[in-house]
This record gives sequence, C-alpha cells and structure tokens, in this order.
Amino acid sequence: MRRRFEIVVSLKDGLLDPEGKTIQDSLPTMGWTAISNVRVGKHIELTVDAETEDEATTLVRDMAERFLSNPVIEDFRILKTEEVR
Amino acid sequence: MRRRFEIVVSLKDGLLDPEGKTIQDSLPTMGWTAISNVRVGKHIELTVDAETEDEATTLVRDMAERFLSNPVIEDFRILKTEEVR
Amino acid sequence: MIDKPVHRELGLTDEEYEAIESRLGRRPNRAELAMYAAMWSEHCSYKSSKVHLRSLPTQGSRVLVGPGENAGAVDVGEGIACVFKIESHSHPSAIEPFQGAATGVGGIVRDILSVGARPIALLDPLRFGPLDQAHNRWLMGGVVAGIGQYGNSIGVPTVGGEVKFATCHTSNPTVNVLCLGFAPRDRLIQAKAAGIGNLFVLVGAHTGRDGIGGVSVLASRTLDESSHESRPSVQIGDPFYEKLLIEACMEMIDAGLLVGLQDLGGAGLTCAVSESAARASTGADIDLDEVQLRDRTMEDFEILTSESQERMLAIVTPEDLPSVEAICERWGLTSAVIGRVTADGQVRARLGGDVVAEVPARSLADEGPEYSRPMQPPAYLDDIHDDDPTYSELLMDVGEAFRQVLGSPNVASKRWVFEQYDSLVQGNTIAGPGASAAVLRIEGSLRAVAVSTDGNGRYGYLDPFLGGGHAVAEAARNVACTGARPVAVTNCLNFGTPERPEVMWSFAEAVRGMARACEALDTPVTGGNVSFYNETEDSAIYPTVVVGVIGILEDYRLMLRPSFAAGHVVYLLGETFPELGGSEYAEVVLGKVSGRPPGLDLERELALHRLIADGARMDVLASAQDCSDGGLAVALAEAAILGETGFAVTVPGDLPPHVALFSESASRAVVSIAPERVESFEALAREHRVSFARLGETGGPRIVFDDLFETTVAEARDVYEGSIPGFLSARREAG
Amino acid sequence: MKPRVAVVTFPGSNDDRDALRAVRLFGGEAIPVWHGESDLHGAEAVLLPGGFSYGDYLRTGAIARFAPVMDAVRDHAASGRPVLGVCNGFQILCEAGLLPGALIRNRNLAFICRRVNVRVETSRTPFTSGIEVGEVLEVPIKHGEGQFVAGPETLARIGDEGLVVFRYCSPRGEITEDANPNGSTENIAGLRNEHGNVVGLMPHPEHAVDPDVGPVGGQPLFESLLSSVLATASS
Ligand SMILES: Nc1ncnc2c1ncn2[C@@H]1O[C@H](COP(=O)(O)OP(=O)(O)O)[C@@H](O)[C@H]1O
Ligand SMILES: [Mg+2]
Repeated sequence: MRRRFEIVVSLKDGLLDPEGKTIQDSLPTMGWTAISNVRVGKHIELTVDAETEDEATTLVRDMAERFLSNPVIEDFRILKTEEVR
Repeated sequence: MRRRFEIVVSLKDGLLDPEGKTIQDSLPTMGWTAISNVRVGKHIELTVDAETEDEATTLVRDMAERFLSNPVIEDFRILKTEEVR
Repeated sequence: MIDKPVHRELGLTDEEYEAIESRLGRRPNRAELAMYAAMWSEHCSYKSSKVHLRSLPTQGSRVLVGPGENAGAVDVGEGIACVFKIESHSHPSAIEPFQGAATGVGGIVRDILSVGARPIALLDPLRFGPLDQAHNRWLMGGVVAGIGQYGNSIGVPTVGGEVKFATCHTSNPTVNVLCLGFAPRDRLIQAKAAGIGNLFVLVGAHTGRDGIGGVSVLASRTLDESSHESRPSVQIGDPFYEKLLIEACMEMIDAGLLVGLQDLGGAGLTCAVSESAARASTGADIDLDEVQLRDRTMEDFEILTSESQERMLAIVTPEDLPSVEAICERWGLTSAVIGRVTADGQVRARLGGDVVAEVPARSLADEGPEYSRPMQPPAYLDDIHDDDPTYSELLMDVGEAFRQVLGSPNVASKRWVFEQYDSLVQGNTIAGPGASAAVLRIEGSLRAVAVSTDGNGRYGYLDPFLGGGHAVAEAARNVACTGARPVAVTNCLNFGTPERPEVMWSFAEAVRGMARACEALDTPVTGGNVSFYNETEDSAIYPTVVVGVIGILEDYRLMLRPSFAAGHVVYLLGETFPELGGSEYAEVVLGKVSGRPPGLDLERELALHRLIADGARMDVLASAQDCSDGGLAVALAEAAILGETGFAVTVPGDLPPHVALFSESASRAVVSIAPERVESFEALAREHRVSFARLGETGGPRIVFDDLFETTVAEARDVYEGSIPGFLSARREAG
Repeated sequence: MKPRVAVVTFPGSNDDRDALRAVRLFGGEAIPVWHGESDLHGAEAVLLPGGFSYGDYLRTGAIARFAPVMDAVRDHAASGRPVLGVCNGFQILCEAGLLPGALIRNRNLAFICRRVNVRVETSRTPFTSGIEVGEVLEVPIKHGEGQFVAGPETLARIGDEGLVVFRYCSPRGEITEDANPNGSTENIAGLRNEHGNVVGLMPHPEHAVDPDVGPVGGQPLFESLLSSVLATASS
C-alpha cells in the first residue's frame, strides 16, 4: 500500500523566525498592511510503501522526529495523508 | 474579522527539486528505504484583517502570486483558512 | 489564426529551413529539426556576430587556447595555464533572478572544467535599473543571492565584478559571470570526441524537461509579454551536485582518464555531441535509451535538446571506463555510457532501437548560417554629441557635487553585494572585492594572477567604438594598478536586437574599438560571449561591452593596493582634459547622458601600465588607484576611504575646478609615494614619458581640496558606504 | 612525533583543503578522511571543516551527521580527545547532539563574508589552552546560517557550565549588538561541550593563519591544539 504524506516543519513558537519577520517587515512597503504574524516553515511531501496505514504513519513520525525536524528548534505536524497508486 | 491562512509554495511539477532529491537519495543510508517522491516546499502562515472572508482570500491570493511565489517556477495553494481572534 | 510552419515556431527562417533540407538532401524529421533549431540559434551559432568577431586579435606568445574552445587559456608561468571565460545569463535572470543567475554561475564553471582546469575564482559584472524602483531591488537582491548561493556552495570564491545602474536595464538587467581556472599547462584537455570506438559517458544529473527550446526561446528572442510562455524554460540549479561534478571531473583529469571533456549547456546533448565530434572530425552513435531521465515520458527531441544543468559529457576509452565509473560512484554521481565515437562524421541518435535522427556533426556545429546584417548609425547620435556637458556651468557648490557623485550607486561601495559572496575559500585570495582588481595566488609560488572586469554602458551609447576601447583600457588599467602586467582578454557583448541596423552598427563599432585596444595593449582575446536581444518593445540596453582582463604578477609581495597610508606624497599620472561627456558627474549632477566619451590614446595607456608595473617592481610606489567613474575626485576619495587616511591636495592645471575634479579622461591613475622614493619615481615617470603632477600629501582624518572644499574621511565613508544599503535596507521586495 | 589531525571531507565540504593546509603549516600531520570511512586513522584530533555538506539541504548538517564517519567522531569525542567543528562542522556537531543549541539563518537572511572580532571566553579547551581569556582574535566569517539559538534551559546550562568559548565583539573586546553579525543569542560565536574537548565555532580559524591572504587570529587556535595534543601524548 502506498500513502502520500504532507508534513510541516516549523520553528518552535518561542524562537524568532527570521524569514517570517523579513516578509512581515517588507509587506507594508508593498502596500499590504493588513497582514500580521507571518511564520515560514518547510512543507515536505513524500510517498511511503507500507503494509498498513498505521505502519506508514509510525515510520513517517519516526523520520520526522529524528531527521526531518530538529527537536531543539523545530516542531512538526503531519498535515494530511492519503492513499495513492 | 481576522483570518489565519496556511499557504504552500512549491516548485512547478517537472522542475528539478534539488532539496527533495538530495533528501530522498540520503534516506536509504539512514535505514529508511520505503520512501519515494520527496518534494520540499515553503509553508507560510499569516493572519489577515479584512471585512469578509472573500476579501481576505483575494488579498492572500494576490500576495501569494506577486510576492510569496514566482509564477515562473513556483505554484502556490491555500491549504487552509480559519477565523481567529 | 493559422499556425506557422513548425520550423518558424522553432525560430528558424524559411531560408534556414531550406538550407537544412539541401544539406540533408531530404526533409528533416522533428528531432532533427529541433537539433538544427537549437544549434543554429543566435545563442549557439553566433550567426549575426561571427563576421565581426573574426577581426579580434587572438594571437599571442602566451595564448595556449584561443576562441572556439569552451574557454581560453594563457600561460601564466610556473607551468600553470590560466583558463578563463565570461558568459551572459541575462534573459533567465530577468524573469527569475535567483535561479537565472545561479544557473549562470553553474554554466560558466562547467566551461572552465571542460578544459581541464579547477575553477578558482568568479567575477560578476551586473547591470540593473535604478534602485528607487522595487522591481529593480527585487532583481538585484535575487541575482546577488543566486550568484552567492551557487558560488558559495561549490567552493569557488567570488572575488570581483561590477554593479552599475541605468534606466535602460529596468526591463533588461545584464547578468554576466566570469570564471577563472588554473591547470598544469601540460594537462589541459580538449573537448574532442577522438578515437573511433571510444565511449561517450554522460556524467552528472538526470535529464529532465529543462529549457526545452530554452536556447532559442529564452536567449534568441526578445523578452516581451510572450516571455510568460517561455517560463518553464528557467531551470533550477543544484550547486551541491555541481560541486560533486567538479571534484569527480578533477579526479578523472588528474588520473588522465579522459580523452575529452565537454560541458552540456545551450542545446544540451545535441551541442555537446556534435561539437565534440566535429572538432575531431568524427561522428557519434548515441543511444537515447541509455540517458538517465527524470521523466520517463520524454520524447526523442526533448532528450536531445534538454538543457538540464550539472551534466558533463566525457569521452573515455573502453579500458578506462571502469575507473571513470568508480570515481562517479564514489562521488555519488550517476554516469551512463550513451554512445560511441564513429568514423562517418554523422550524429546518429537511436531510441527504442530505431534511428530517430541522423545528421552530419559538422552541419550542426560548424555550418550554421552566417549573416552580414545591415548596419546604420543610430539617428540619436548627432544631437546627443552636440549637447556636451563639459561646458554647462556648475550650479551648486563643488563640495555638494562631490558628495552626489561619490554617493551615486554606480560609484558607491558595492559592499552590500560582495559581502554576500565567499571571497576567501580555496585560500589564495591575495586581493578580493574592494581592490582595483582581484589577485589570486598560484599556490606554492610567489606568482599571482590579477583579474578585473569593466565596461561603461554610457560610453557605448555615446560612441560604441570608444565604448569598446575604454572597456579594454579600463579593465587593463585596473589590473595594472596592482602592479601586474595585463596579458589577455575575454569579453561579453551585451546588445539589443541584431535585426535592427542601429544595433548591428553599434555592435560592429564596439568590436572594432575593442580590437584596436587589444592590439595596442598586446592583450589578445582568448574568448567571450555575445548576448543579443537585450531589448523589449519600449527599451533597449546601452551597447554594453564588458571586458575581463587578466594580468601576471611575478611576486605578489610587491602587489600594489589602492589605499592611502599616512605620510606619503600624492601624484596624478596622465593628463586631464575637459572631458565630461558621458561622465558620472554629467548624469548625476546635470542629469545628462550626452556629449562624447573621453578620447583614448592607447600609447599613453600602455605607457601608464608599464610605468606602474616598473614602479611596483622597483618598489617606488606605495599605492595605485585608477581614475575611472567620477574622475580624480572619486579616485582620491576611494584611496582615502580604503586606507582610512585623509589627504590635502591642490588640483593642478587651469581647468575649471569641477572639470578638473570630475573629468573622466582616460589613461590616468592616482599614486602615493614615500617621500624618500619621490626622486626615483619622477625619474622613472620621465623615462616612461608619462606626465605627472604632484597633488599633495596623505595623512590625518581630513580630505582637503585646497581652497575648493573639505570634508572628513569619516563623512566621505558614510556617503560611499551608505548609498546602496540606504536604498535596500535588507528588504526583499517583489516587482 | 608529529601531532596527527584528521580532516573529514563530506560531500559538499569546501574548506577541507584549507584546514589540511593550516594543520601542516603548524607542524601537524594532516590526515584527509572520507565521510564514508569508519575510523580516523589513529588521529589524535579531528576537524570537521566548513562548506555546504549535502548542499545545506533540509538543515545545515542534518544529512552529514548520519555519515558513517560520525560514529568514529562520536567515539573520539566520548574518549575526551579534541574535536573541532568550523562553520558547517559546527552545524554538524550541533545536529549530532555533540554540542548544545542550533544554528539558523542569519538575522538578515543574507550570506555574510566579513572579518569579525571574537573574544575568547575560556582557556579550558584544547583549542584555546594557549590563549588568555578576554583576548580578541580577528577572524573571517562566511556563512548564511550562523545565528546561534537555543531554548531557555539550554541557554541557562550553557551559562552555568561556562560553555561559551567565543563571542562576537568590537575590536576592543566589548560585546555589543553592532559587533553581532548574524543575530546570535548573547553574541555566541563558538561553544564547547561539558568536558571542553569538543568545540564548534562559526568563524574560520583556518582562513586566519596566513598573513598574505587574511588576518591571523586563527594562529593561536592551531598552536594551542597542536601543543595540547603533544602534551597529552607525552604525558
Ligand atoms: N558584483 C560584484 N561582485 C563582487 N565584487 C564587486 C561587484 N561589484 C563591484 N565589486 C568590487 O567592488 C570594487 C569596486 O568596483 P568598481 O567600482 O567597478 O571597481 P573599479 O572602478 O576599480 O573598476 C571592485 O573591487 C569590484 O571587484
Ligand atoms: Mg579601479
């Protein structure tokens, strides 16, 4: 069974996000004033081969925790997953 | 009314995604074999002040197309939006 | 609407199509047509420029490889060949600045690699529209970040370049990149598919639908609204993979495993195979099924013309194949044997067993069309020549004019740009960004190579002949001001639409001017690049000649820097004439780009270079700084700011002060000399017949132009360093 | 006997040659080690050089820390012998958990190549043993992701245990915001582990040893390393 996962990795809330801040700061000069709280993270898509959905999800969680994110500074969440061919 | 948006900006299909490719190639040596088709994009969250949901969405679309992405090489999609306080 | 015949869709004229038919004695199939379209495009065939480029001097005792190869090479001593070439990537950069510029770096680096040299330095001459427009800030930010990301990641230092601004570059930025490489002179290799039965090995990235027809669409047609269609033709660079490619190729070259090496650039596999075969008068049997694809559904013509980055074509003997494959394996690169060298001079491509294309290698590589396009001087020239800014009076305090010129983005410090580049990696950067020219040490020796790029678009606009000459003279002068002897030239000719007689005339004039200067200065042209169609319906760029000059420094311990130190005597070398035509002063203070550029006396120019070289060798000079944009005033200010040392000078001669200060008369330099060396210096200058004027002394925190005006080094630095950051304040903005 | 210093080359390492050159310049035996190898050829010290291992993709050092050679580096560190990470090497050591905290994109999002001054905060590492605390060294930085960050607890521990080795400072040694090129927390430019044998820093000492091509603030680091290696070897 093959499943497609979408994972978001973003800096922990406590940490200042330099990219988000820079975008935020430049918006007004471009005429976008009503925007606040910009945060930028990584969006990672991948396909997993596994017996069951649980197995696939466990594998992705493990990978996200140990490799795709750095727990010292980042959190991750699995946005969505669906079966694919 | 304030709305939170989640936007994904990713390379157009068919274009090389060096980051996705390099991650993918390195997975087997780390013991993750069953993974394919890794793509990496940007995940952007922001809050918009607007009268209506439509107004907010139009504003975000416009900004995503003209500033957050470059249509020459990237596509964007609005993942989700919800009202916030 | 009825659609055009497919050859016109591909950018081929009816005449060109007929030429193909008669060459083949039949109608070309689609794959063959795509191959010809790519190879006969302006970008690959130089069909409009060839006739003119032939007049450039290319001979010289030091020249090891001249034009025609992937990059030129000169003997710089110590058994070392210096390989160098410059290339344009302006069109992709105009629509995707980051990736457009990044892939430009990747491409020129592979040119150097294909001659067998390790890339050791990059320079990036850039031209943008005025920084008060967000679009131009977006372009510059993206281009600089892209060059930085690619160059920094592959471990090649970016040690110099230029950034200039003019309204004509708003829709057409100019992005040129020069790469320098070193190789043992007896280890240079050629891009030749020699030896019947030898193998074509495609090394590096998988082949995808990148820049299909990119060459003809992106580089050979004017960017207009329809450039939206050409969008997918912009490619994504992978500097990491390029770094692996460099190291793997260097290992193969060092082990002597390569018969030949050819980069894949414009026209992809078609160009690499046909050119390497044509050079060796051989042919090639290519099996497209062996090409590793990113997308299995690619068709024959796509595989043949794909411009996927980070690929090299190695020509290898069957015996050496295992060693080559082992090296690729070790560096994690894919490699595939995609064909063999044949005797019959044909490029034959197979897919699924069938022959999908069969054409003579020469017909693609050497027998492309060649045009002597109509030429005509632009109408604007007469009026603009009559309006000579030299004689319009200065309506402000000369000190204020000084601040305006020094703070003009063309003149002001480019620190915001070059601090984004690793200029130190490889550990041989004796002088980097900020010097008159960059100086790179030949490791393990006292020898070094100096390199500078220069070009003045305004001069080219007002007089393309002088524009071409000045570009050579100024770049050589920058090199000479380090104490080095200029020895060779590469060039990038950035112009509008060659079908327009005015553009073609300017082009021919610029080449003529360049040729004249190269002959007089004994700096042969070893290569270059032509970028046409830098034009959109509303605006064409100035005729922009960008010249890269390299020079030799026998002992880098005697290298000169531009910066002042306290207690020295300041001299101006060369003569100042009333020449404000096309000057920075005229544009910034009077808002005029008019008149005629300064004259250029190549005898004087050469004498100046020889004097500075001797002065450096005999150690009579403490510093040297060329006078260019902004004239004497700016040269003195830069030397003071760089050395954090002030000066007090009297402006010599009887010209009006603002003319003496801002005239851009050529063949001049500001030097400083230790008091005890003054006599020997003056004797040397007389010997070289270079006129000189004693201006004053260095020292202290103040900048004093006798009774004209005065300021402090600190104030001048704030103007000079603050200008460009003031426009940008580190913001990324969209256009 | 010549002190033996291993320099690891990862795919994408750029300053490995410079590091090897610097080790030789100070009389050490420089041993190139490939990332795929599983031992350090009996070297007394190991240096992880600068560059862009794996293109800095995903996160700087995120992929490199899984390289086979890193087990050997871990053992080397665990046995108390010297490990130095420069720039990308520092990032790899943080990713590998051998040093606390992490390095994210510079505050201004731009790559920065510039000479900076750093103040030495401790002599209790093999790389600073010959340097007075408070001494100011001029060294170049060249990185896009050198902003040091860490969670509150970690920062507290770094403070309590005195793990800061270098801070960005003015030429006169003041720790000021102006002197902080990339926004690093508390101007932190370099760190050590609890035992002091593992050190990482963003500036490039290997590019600050030859007066012909730059400043010389890196010299005392290599002098300290080589003499402390000799000392431990002969004791
Ligand atoms: N795009 C750039 N990249 C790197 N260095 C640059 C760039 N633009 C300018 N520089 C450096 O800034 C210094 C001043 O540039 P420029 O004014 O063109 O020099 P010059 O007037 O001596 O030709 C030179 O050392 C040049 O190499
Ligand atoms: Mg100069």
